[in-house]
Amino acid sequence: MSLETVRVSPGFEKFLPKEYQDLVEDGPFKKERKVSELGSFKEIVEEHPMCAGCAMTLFIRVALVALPSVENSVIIGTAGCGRLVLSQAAIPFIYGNYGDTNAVASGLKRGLSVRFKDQPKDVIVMAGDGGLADIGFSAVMHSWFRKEKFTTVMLDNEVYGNTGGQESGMTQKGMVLKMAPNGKKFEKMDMIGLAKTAGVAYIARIAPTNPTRVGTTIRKAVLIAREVGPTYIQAYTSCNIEYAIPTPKVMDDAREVEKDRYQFMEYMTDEAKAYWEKTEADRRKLKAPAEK
Amino acid sequence: MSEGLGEEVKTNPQGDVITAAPAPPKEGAKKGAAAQRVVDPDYLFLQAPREKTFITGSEAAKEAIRRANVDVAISYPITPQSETMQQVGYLYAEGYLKDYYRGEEEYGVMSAIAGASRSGVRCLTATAGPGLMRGLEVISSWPGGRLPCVLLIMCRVINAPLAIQPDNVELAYMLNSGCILFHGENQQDFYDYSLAAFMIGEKPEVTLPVAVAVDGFFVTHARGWVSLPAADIKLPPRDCYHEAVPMMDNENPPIRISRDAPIQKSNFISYQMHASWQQEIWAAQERSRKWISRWLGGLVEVVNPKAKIMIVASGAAVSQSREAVRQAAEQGIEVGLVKIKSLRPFPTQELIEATEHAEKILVPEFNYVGWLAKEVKSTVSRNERVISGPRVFGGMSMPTELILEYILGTKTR
Amino acid sequence: MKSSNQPTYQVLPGPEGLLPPAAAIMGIRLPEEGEGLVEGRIVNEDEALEAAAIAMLTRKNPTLFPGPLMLWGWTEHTREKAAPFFEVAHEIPGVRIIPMPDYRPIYPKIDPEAVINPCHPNLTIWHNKIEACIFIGVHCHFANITLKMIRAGTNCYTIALCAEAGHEDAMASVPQFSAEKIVRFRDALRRVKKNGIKPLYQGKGIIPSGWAQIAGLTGANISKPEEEMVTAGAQGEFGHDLEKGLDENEE
Amino acid sequence: MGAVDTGVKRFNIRMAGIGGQGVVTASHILSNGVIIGKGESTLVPFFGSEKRMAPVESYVRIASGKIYEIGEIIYPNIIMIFHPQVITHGKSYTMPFYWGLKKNGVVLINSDTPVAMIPDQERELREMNAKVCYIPATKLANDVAGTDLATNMAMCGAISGIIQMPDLVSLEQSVKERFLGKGFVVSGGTASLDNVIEKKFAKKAELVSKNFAVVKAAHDYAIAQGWASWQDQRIAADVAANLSKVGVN
Repeated sequence: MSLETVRVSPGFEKFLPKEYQDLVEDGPFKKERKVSELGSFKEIVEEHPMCAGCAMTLFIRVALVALPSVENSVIIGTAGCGRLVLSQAAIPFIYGNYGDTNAVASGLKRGLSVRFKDQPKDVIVMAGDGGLADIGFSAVMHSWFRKEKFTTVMLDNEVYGNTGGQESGMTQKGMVLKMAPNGKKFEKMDMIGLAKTAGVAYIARIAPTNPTRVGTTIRKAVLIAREVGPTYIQAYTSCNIEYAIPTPKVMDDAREVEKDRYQFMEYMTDEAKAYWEKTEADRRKLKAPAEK
Repeated sequence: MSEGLGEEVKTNPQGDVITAAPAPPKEGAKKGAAAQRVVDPDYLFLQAPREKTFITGSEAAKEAIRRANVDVAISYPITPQSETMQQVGYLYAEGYLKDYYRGEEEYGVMSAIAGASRSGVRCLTATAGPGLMRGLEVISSWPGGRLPCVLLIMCRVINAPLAIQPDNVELAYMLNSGCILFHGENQQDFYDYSLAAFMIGEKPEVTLPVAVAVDGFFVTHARGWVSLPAADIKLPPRDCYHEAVPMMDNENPPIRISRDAPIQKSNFISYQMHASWQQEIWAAQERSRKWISRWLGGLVEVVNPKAKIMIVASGAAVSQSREAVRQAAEQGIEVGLVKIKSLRPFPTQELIEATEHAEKILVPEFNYVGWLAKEVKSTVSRNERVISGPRVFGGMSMPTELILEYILGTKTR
Repeated sequence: MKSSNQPTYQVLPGPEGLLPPAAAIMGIRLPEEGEGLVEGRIVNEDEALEAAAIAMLTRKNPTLFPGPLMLWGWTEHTREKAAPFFEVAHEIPGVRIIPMPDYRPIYPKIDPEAVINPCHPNLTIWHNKIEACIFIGVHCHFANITLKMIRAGTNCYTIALCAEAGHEDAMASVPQFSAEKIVRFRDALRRVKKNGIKPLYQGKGIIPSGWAQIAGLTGANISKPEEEMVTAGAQGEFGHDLEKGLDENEE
Repeated sequence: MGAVDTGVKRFNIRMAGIGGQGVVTASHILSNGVIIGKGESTLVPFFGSEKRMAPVESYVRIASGKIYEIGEIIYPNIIMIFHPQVITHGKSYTMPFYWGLKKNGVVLINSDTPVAMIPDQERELREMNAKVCYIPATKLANDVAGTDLATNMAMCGAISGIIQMPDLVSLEQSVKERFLGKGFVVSGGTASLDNVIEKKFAKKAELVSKNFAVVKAAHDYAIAQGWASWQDQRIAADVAANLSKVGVN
């Protein structure tokens, strides 16, 4: 049903601007696209105003390719750099109030579940560290405790980038930033530990050094959220402006930080593990005859 | 946002009208929900035969929700609202609603309502006083989001020191939120306004949230006569693809929806888009007048229209004024009354017409700031005729004798 | 309130000023089924259709703005409307079709010949010197904010053919606009021509607009734009220069 | 267009007692009895915590016509005192206990003997031309039903004897509905009190009949005292008092 919304009404094809024609003909709708194909098809992200060389932008582009069902997904963001890209994507994007993402997602997901009983709808929150760990903290934690079935992706640049570089709860201790003139006084918040405590079904920590792995992580998180419970991805997406990372060095920084304190880490509850193993087995079974 | 009660307290603070023990859903109750049939709103509001019952305001709200075909309700306790959303919870347990939960606090609840409304379902919440204040950031964003949800408000003190008593100063904040705002006088209004709110807000040319306020305790916890139609009829479901904006369900075009478009360009014309957007919200309010008139019998009710002294009031102050009108009549003084049902949209023209002849216009209110008096003064001509009072606040009752003193001119402030 | 008396406010082509009021606030009421609005007055449907037809035939650079609910064939109902839409287009000599495919704030700049956007609709109106246009298939909220901005800053005669309750801020509007009513509008175009309205432009066919269309992707019967069309519209009537404002992304 | 009734009989009652006496229950029974008798009545229970032995207030409006106004009654014309300690120990939210009483009103006090008041209070009551009635409600409850828990029933019976609303038949029905149910909603605290009462009475029906016997005994007591004649003398005076209060005649 939902693919009908990317079907052009008869006769209007030639009147659509080229970017829309490309999206219809060569986007990820008619054919599932892989992360490795990036660059060879029309992405759902249109031109955007993000800084050149921004790691967050790369992460979001990859994440959007990896969505298991882009035509059944809705993304929720809040104030922050990320929404500048997300609002340009061919996917419904809710840009609400400050720190409301996980509460909005709870209501949205429940409403969609009421309306579409046979068609899973994937709700994905993509917001910054400030939006999720600081101002949106209560809504995030409660959505986890309530076991709301959607994915939360933290675009962790360890700073309030969009307001000009203030300390956030996810900033490393000791960092000198705006509003932390003598350096941050307390540790980076352990959102992953909190997610475990709250019973989040799938948790991952990741840096954008390996696009394929970003893709599989996103896919896994969205599918587990669909069937099992809340999922959380904490992604290191550096701010090259506020942390003065030279544009060509952005990926070097990502690799360094990954090695130092942002190693890839995955955690699943038993229920999530059982579901994922079954899903993978089913997929292999489905694929098997075709490979013969 | 509820009060902690001492351990020794065995009863609810409001006396024994409150239900303390949950009534387990009765067998066969599910049948009640399943047996409901959809009827035309005109039939449900205007034509269906009704029977009188003597119930509390909270129960009246419950009866409205029972017939409202609500999909999702989200609750959070706060006195004196809790009773209502508990009752809605029982309705959910009985199958009248499809989803229901207790949210984390009002900011979270109002946000979740925003999410649910964007998904295309009919949704409801309720709050009171401090809870409304906490949720106000989100509530003020609902109209711009064109979210036709329904919010019930049971007015309560918001100022320090903390108190649970009725005082409706919170409506002063709601007046500028962009939400449609009704102010019910009694239990009957709470039923009628709450039910009609869904249909008015969901009209395509309106597509706005509707808040239905009553004064806490006076209406919520006291019993009054309410005429109800049969329980086996309900409103048609929300028709979300016939509203002012697309749904965020990825089932309707356009595929690129940033419905709450951030203002991304820095020139006057993109700010003008925001300006035009705001104008559109207030224009949508204007379009609701037709439906308020049709289903609630107008934005005002006028008693003794020719009287030289006119009272203008909303909410519980209307009840007090009716008794003052009666007492004045006993003394041979004719006093008229304009009951304002809808604060937003405001009945500007109606009020001008109803008070044009009056020599004195009294505005009794249950709040310190006198927000209604300010509205009235900025609406009527020769506004030196307006006496802003009497007013009580902090949960006090308004003795009808006080209004009488204003009528007789023995008191003016 | 009974609105038996027609309000004094008139909804006329602008430019009306920086921030004109919403017509609804000025007392303009929406028409019922079978009626239409012309410049804020309730008239019968045929009268409204004819007023719209005359504007599209006699004003400069008439343009159709199909919105998402027209462009995307997401329901049978939408797809049904496509054929009569083009029949209407072919009755208006020199018409352009410029879509409004979505409502996002397009970044970094729009191609005003290819697209119209509710965040800054006047860029398209000004650039193409459009003096009559029809919005069809635009969600009411976005249509309304767009119509007000156009009335504020341009001299464009706006027509809203609405599937719902209609639009006070358009100079002409007809509610409940079904496929059948699109056909009625085509007939109205034919009728006014037969009754002596002389179209401003000659010939038949849709003027290409936007690089996609101009690049030959269109199979439409292209008639060369007349000289007059390119220079149409007195310069002074088109609003304001763009100004630089605050940091665009700060929140 | 709405209409306003005039010329209705109207009693605004303030009840004061102490937690556990069933003051709020009494207001329900009285109010519901009036409605059963085709009158109009509304009640406002005191919005506060009802701890055992703490002061409790409840307000009932009774009328032969429509009642519009809401909220606590600040200027009652009838005050019911369920326990002498309200006066003697100041267990009251209203001090003195008759504050706000309109001229020519009634004060019904549960006490076997007149309560000793300070001279000023006696004088003020006299100046207000208040009719003070003492009813041995607790004694009647013990004598007739064998429990002081029926004190509130005696108070209901006595007041109906004084103001003739509700009539005894309606009041009996109201007592039945209170104990046999008709969707009567009670608080947890009240429910546990009911259990105590039920232990004392073997059967619910007996409970109703004993309670009503107390109601009737108190009603008859009030009639025997001639308190009912208060009405004839007072209604006109009451209206006059209202007029003087607002300063016109």
